[in-house]
Amino acid sequence: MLYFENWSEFLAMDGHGFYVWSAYAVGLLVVIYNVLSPMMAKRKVIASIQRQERLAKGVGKMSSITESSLLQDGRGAQ
Amino acid sequence: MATTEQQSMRGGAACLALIKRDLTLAFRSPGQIVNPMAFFLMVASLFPLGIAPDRDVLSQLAPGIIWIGALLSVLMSLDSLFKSDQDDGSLDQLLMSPHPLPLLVLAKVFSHWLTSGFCLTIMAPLLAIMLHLPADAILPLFVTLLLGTPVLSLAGAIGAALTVRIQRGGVLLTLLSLPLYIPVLIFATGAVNAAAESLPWNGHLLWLSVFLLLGLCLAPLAAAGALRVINE
Amino acid sequence: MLFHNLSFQLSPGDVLQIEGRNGAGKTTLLRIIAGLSSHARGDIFWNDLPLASAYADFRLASFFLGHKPGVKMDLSPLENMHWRLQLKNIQPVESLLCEALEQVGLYGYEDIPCSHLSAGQLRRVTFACLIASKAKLWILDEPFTAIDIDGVAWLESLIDEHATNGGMVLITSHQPLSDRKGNLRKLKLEDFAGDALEVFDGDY
Amino acid sequence: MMKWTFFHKLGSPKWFYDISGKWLPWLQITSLLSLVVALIWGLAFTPPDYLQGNSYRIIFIHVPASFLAQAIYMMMATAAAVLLIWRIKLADMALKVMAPIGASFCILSLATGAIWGQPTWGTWWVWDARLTSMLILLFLYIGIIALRGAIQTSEVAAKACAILSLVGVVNIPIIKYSVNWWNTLHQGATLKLTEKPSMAPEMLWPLLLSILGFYLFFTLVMFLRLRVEILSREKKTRWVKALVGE
Repeated sequence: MLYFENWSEFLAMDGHGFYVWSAYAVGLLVVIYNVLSPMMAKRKVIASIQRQERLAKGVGKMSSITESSLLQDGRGAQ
Repeated sequence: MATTEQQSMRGGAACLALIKRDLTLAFRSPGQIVNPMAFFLMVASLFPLGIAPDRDVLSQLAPGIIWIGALLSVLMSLDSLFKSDQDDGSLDQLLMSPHPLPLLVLAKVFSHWLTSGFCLTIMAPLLAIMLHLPADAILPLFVTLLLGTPVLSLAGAIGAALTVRIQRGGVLLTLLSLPLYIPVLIFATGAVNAAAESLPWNGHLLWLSVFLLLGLCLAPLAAAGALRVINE
Repeated sequence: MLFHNLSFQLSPGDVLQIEGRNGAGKTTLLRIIAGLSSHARGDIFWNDLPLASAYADFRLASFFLGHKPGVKMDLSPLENMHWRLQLKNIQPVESLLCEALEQVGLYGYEDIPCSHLSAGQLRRVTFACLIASKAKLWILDEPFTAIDIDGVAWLESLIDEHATNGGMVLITSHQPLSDRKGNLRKLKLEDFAGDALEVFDGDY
Repeated sequence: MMKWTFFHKLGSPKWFYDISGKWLPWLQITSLLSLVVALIWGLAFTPPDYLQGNSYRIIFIHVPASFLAQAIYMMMATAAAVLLIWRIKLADMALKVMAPIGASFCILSLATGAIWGQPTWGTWWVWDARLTSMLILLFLYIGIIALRGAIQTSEVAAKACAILSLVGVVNIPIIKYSVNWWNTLHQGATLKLTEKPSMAPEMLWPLLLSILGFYLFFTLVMFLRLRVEILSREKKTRWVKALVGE
């Protein structure tokens, strides 16, 4: 069933290999972009919500100095 | 205070007033009319300098040059369609008028067409001669421009309405209107090219008039909807 | 949420002054009532018809005066009034227009391009449109800006006169209005303030 | 306004968040599986095309990407209509989220089309009717994304983009027809890029599987983005704070 005998012929695809593989490379790039960008956006949103929560909770108890250090950690954690 | 019993709604009078207002405004500041025409002339005279001055090259490119020049100059003058009203607050009055907004938008687009598209159409035969367009293609050029430029104004009005509150909205306006311009460009230049090779070109005209009718019905509705949404 | 569960009734002869600090949402409220903005949840009725179905009559009978004068700079006051009144479905009569302009103190300025007029005079052109439009409901957003002292007094008397012949006025202003005719009501937006400073979210 | 409660419940962001949470794992597995199988099958197991040789294998990405680019725009138009008629906020989130995905597939379709043009016609870009209308579709996508970015208040931006996508969707058939007409006029019927129905069955099956894989992948990515959009828009609500707050 396998059309190509060996690996090197599969890569070369008798001359058209470059085009086929570059097309698939672009395809891979688009897939990666579409998978990665929501993940990064999700991390950013969660970080901002957590910071919003910490600010809301933190304002009551902690003094401002520790709170600002918390802010730094919040940003560092991103 | 006479209570307003069922007054006869004089939408037409309001449109005429709007058109009269826009035309007087255009003539009060001549730049509004002369700018598109000057731009059109400049674009048309750049091409021979950029490509080649000899006859056969130019005569083949002439329809495309003239039509793209007209399209760009209409686009350039579209920016001020709603923006001037937005800046001095008269757009709110337009929205607060009892008359249907699409009708008023149609009036504004008509006056914009008169001051831009129509003048370009009048100028085009002159440029056609300048670009060695074959003689029997000048009439089709004039007719396609006459039918096509209103569609440019109508389709552009939607983009203008969407970008009315965006400061540097010029480029975005072009980006939004171009896809709507492409069919008109294709059929118009197709007609002129067909006429240049003395082939029948009435089929293209039919399509152009289809676009015109489609634009006349749908564009004011979309532009009015956009204006209401943008001004919330 | 700028404000919530706010409601009031305006009947002929009423003058309602909406007060609030900057950013309390005065202009937003006026634009919602005028039908220019549809952010709100809740209903507005005009002659006990939901506004959504009575737009034409509502706009025939109302006049919205915003922050910007709504006047074309290159045109003269007369020309401006022509198109403004036509928009309100009123056939402008030359003598009436001149009379309205005279009433607002712009006698002699009828044919001068508005670009030569001062900000106060521009607002007077809008007042002339207001008078000539014979609208029942006046929605005035900070009408007193750029108006001199006697102008303010004149405008107050105009509002009272409009209210006594059965008109309604909705006005936002920082200046305390003198309650001569006893039909002035005040509405402080702070009593209805929402929790977060965000234009209240639209529908579902 | 429609008052069917189930319809509005369908539109509630929280309900969608929970439902999509359950579907995510299944989507991930099925889309990964179908994509990998389809591409391996198409790349390694099908015989080359008698005319184009092996370069036709690009079809297994080009066709699904083109299908998806157009299908996504249609979905955006329906979301726009739902937003304007029933004012369901979820529809606006979907509209905002689908635009970049559609644009990325549009670019993929253009890139693979151009790459495929090189071995078959010897030039990178060929003004073939399908490639040109795909280019114009890309303009429409960029227009929507740019308009979304240009307007600050999200309520106004939502409705503006809805109107623009509806105007765009009316325009797509017109563009298709006029580009086809223009293309046939100028070059005569150049070799169409893809003659799907007349393909040999052993080429057709991997293609169909690849199309299915792409659609599943699209749904997966859209759910992912939509969930993030819901979190960011509903960050003031209790359920989001509870969900994220710990």
